[in-house]
Amino acid sequence: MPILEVDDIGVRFGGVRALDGLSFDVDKGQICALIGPNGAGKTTLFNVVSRLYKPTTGTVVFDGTDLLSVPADQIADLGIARTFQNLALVQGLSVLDNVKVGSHARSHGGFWSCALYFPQRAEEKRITAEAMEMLERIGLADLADHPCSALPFGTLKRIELARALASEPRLLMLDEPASGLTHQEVDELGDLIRTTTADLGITVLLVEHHMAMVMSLSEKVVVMDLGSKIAEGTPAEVRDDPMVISAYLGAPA
Amino acid sequence: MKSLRGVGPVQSVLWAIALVVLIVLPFTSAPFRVEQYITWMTIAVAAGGLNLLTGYNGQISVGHGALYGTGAYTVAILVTDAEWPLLPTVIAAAVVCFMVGVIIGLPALRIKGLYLALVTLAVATLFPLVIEQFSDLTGGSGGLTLTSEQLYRGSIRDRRVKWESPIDGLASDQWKYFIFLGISIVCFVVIAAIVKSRVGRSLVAIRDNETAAEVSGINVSRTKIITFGVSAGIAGIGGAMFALNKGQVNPTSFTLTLSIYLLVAVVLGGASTVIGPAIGAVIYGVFIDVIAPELPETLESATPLILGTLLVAQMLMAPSGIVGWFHDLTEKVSRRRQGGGKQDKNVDVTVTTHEVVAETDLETDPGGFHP
Amino acid sequence: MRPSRKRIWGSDAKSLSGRGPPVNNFLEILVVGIGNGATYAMLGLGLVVIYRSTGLLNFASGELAMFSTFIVWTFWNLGFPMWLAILGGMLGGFLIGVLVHKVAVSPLGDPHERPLAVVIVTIGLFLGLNGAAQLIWGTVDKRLDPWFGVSQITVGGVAIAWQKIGAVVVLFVMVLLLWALFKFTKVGLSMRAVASNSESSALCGVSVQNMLMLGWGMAAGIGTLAGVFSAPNLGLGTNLMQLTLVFGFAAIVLGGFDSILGAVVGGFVVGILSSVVPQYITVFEKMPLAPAFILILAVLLFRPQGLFGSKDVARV
Amino acid sequence: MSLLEVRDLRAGYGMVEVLFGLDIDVDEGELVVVLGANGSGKTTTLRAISGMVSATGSVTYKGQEVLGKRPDQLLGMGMSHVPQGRGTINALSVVDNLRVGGISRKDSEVDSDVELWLERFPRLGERRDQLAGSMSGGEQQMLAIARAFMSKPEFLLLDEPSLGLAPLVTREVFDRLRDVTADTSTSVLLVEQNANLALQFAARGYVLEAGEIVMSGPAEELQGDEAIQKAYLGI
Repeated sequence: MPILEVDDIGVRFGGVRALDGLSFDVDKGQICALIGPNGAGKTTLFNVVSRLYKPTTGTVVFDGTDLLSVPADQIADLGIARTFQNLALVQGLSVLDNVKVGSHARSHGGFWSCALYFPQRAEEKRITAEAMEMLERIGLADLADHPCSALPFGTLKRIELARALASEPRLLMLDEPASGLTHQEVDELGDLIRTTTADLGITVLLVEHHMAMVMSLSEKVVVMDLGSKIAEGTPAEVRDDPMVISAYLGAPA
Repeated sequence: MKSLRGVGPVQSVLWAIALVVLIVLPFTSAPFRVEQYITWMTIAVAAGGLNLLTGYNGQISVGHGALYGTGAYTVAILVTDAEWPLLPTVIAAAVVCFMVGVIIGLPALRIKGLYLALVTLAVATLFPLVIEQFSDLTGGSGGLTLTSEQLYRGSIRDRRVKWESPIDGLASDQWKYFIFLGISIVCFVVIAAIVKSRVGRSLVAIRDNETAAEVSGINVSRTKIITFGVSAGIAGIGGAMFALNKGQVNPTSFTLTLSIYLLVAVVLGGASTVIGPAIGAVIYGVFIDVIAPELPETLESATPLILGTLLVAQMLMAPSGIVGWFHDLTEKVSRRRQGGGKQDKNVDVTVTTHEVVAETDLETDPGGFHP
Repeated sequence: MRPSRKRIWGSDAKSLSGRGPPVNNFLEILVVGIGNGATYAMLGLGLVVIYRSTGLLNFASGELAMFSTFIVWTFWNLGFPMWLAILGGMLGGFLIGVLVHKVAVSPLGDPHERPLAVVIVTIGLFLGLNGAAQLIWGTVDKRLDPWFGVSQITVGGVAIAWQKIGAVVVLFVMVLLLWALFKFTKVGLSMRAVASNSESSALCGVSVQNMLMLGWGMAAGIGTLAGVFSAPNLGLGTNLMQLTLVFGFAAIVLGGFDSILGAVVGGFVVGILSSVVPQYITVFEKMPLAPAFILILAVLLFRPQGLFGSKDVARV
Repeated sequence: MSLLEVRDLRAGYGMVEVLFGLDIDVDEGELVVVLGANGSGKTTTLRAISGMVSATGSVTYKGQEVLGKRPDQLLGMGMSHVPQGRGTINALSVVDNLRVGGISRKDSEVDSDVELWLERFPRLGERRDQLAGSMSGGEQQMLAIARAFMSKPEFLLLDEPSLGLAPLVTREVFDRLRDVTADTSTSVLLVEQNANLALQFAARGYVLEAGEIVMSGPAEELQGDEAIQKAYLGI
């Protein structure tokens, strides 16, 4: 049963068509990869689903809810979390606090109750414990109080993943999680994504150039070029698709 | 990264000393000094409120002097015209300023950074003019004296408000000092509670990375507006304390200079640290009220020059303010003490291979901030 | 920084007596507004030049103008002819602007990353220049004669001071020079390139730091003229430009931070509004800035980049 | 001796190291490509060579040590850098962009050279007075390349020209690039993510992974290498 249904999405920037009638479904619990050349519109689609961009046409339905009618800040409440290609971490907060920002959508308390401090204490304790647990899961517990600036790129990528997971999402969108990592780190990250999301029953939408990771991780692959879908199927099907080879993978030399 | 959890031994000692000084101070100073201390407190509170907005949330306001002034006039009018008892007017000032702050903050949804600074600058410039314009209510350029009906020589008359000490041996200025110290501490405890809560995290998230905030489910617009309001409300409490301390208000007290003063206190002490603005306010106060009058006459008019030079120098050399500088220092010291040679080794390996760096980074204890 | 309200808030529009003035009075108030507007536009131009070359708003630009106007006064007081004194003041202002950029602004790094630091440093400069002027020239106001004399001509029953006409003419000459500089010269091209993309400009061999320094110097030089036209009315004191600066800011917010045309139009609109409206609407009597400010808020809400500003400039 | 010799180049931002000792050579007239994924340090490599980030090690150009020199000094020695994301000066017209490209030249032929490059890139010629910011990605990339040539470089550093471009447009950009570098006998150090395409144009290549060179050799050899195919060509 599909949990995310993308239907006929079109996005224009000035005269440029970034997305042009894109449609696909993702089933519940599935890991689905979006691949395609630079500029194919993969990140644009992410930005549509997380309501940072407004599409000119089409609909996005998540678990029965029309996402385009939901304000951007309530996307997280629905259980959608994402990471960014170039990271979106809060430099001025510690590693632990960054992860706790991720749990914003499922915690409570506005200015008034926070100002009085005590009503929030129990919840704050719970969130801290959960965030620490998440950091332990990804092996960064030692860095909890370290400032987020001045950490290696690969570490920051993992912190961002932890931030996204801290919101206990039902749909996790990962934008190039493997970029800038070594081969070994990529393998570790792949295992981490697979086990974590399987444990928690999370659906994953993945944009990635690292083909080895895409092929080993995903159950379904959607190939995009110039803002539209040119193929979809299992990794094996897509790999042998002549159209995919000519547009993206390239003919063997 | 100012630690919110756990206080190191150095910090505990400093807190204890500060507490003792705060208690002893009114007993060892002349009454006019005590009055100056209270003025510093009012500035500290208002700067603390401004810090919430400018330091933590990244919205620059050059107009908080106007909000401080609004708080002061609210108190003056309520006490003099509406005959309110003194302390409830402080709460009223906070509420009024909250609302005014929300209105001033509305443009902040469309504009940010330097643009917002400009709009708030205009607010600061307009404030004394608005006061003079509506002189029926505000007393115009003559100002207002806070009066209440008091028993005087056997009859009830309108007289300037006074702080009668209920405790024997505590002079009225000392009594006033402790009441305002109490209010100030409450304000800073509230600020600290906000800052270390989920709201505090959202403020910083909005400041540093609006996108990250948005996808984490933070309502950016609403948070910005309410922050403006809360910040204004706290600044209003500062202004209310000012009016109650001086017993009179006058438009010349709330010019652009005051707004600048508040901003300087925040930056000097350390923006986005809880206690920084208070330290900044005190240092500025000491400079203006204690040191500057002692300068030889030729140097007296050099005060703004010295201040300006110090400000530029501080921004270039220690942009995170006194508290930030102190944190860096204690961190360095505790690292050296704990790590010994390890720290130096880390610096060396940084340039050899990245795998080692990644590992040592993970092992490195960043200092005394662990729970 | 001891504001004397008389001097700061007084505008010469107020010397005209009576409320609900007759038509001729209206025209005279309008002329006063246009004259003031030209001054605001001049300071606004300085701000635009800095914004266009560095992307910064300079809170100290009023004090820079005040300082260099004192230099003009010093030369004039020594017996130099006014035009030479003004040239000397502009040169002095230019050098101070260059120095300010080199010592205080450029070490800050990318201003867009640290807007608070920019505000604080320019406020520090504001205080510092003010204090320096007090130290050098004292706290008693100096008298600077109007550049174009005190005489006036009467056109259709409306008296117009030559000084006002001079202000408008000088403004237009300046606009023309700036336009030609940005349009036709290699330096102007470099400055525009640096403002749009300093990294690429550096890669093309443009000396970015020199262009930024030039921008600060030019802005300070232009500001001198605003000071020279303000001083005869307001009295040359250390808070000469504090209110003019707010009007100048209002002008460029209205016109758009990056637009020369915007600074001029904005300057005139602000000047006219703040002279005319308080004469008819009593509530604004003591705060001539308010009508302009209300207009600006309205403009910002619907067109955050200002009337003539380009869109990507307003980082909304 | 090579035109450009990079030895043990190390660089980083703040506390984070990005490059860990690179060795790269470019011979005269050669087009050399550095391949690598996002974040592997490609851009930093170019920025370190052209003096935009501080680095240690050694970079000799025409036998002279140039590490620590500013971009404008390098331009004077004939080295020009086309930055990532095209780096057009968006508020200026096409013609003005080209004029800025020639701003360091002292000769009087700048204006006629502008016309020459507008002819060589006809798509730019059609848009001579349009603002650079309003053009399409491919046009901006060509403008950036043409602008770099305005300084009459002998050596070009080119940062990921395919970024954000459709494959067909990328091919057009590369074709143009090959033509003009051949015409002007300019050497090129190219950084690319699109390995498949870049290796068709380059003579030699290096593979950068997390700040280290893990492989290098002639383009055909790299194209045939199994590990490269697996990681970068997806075969």
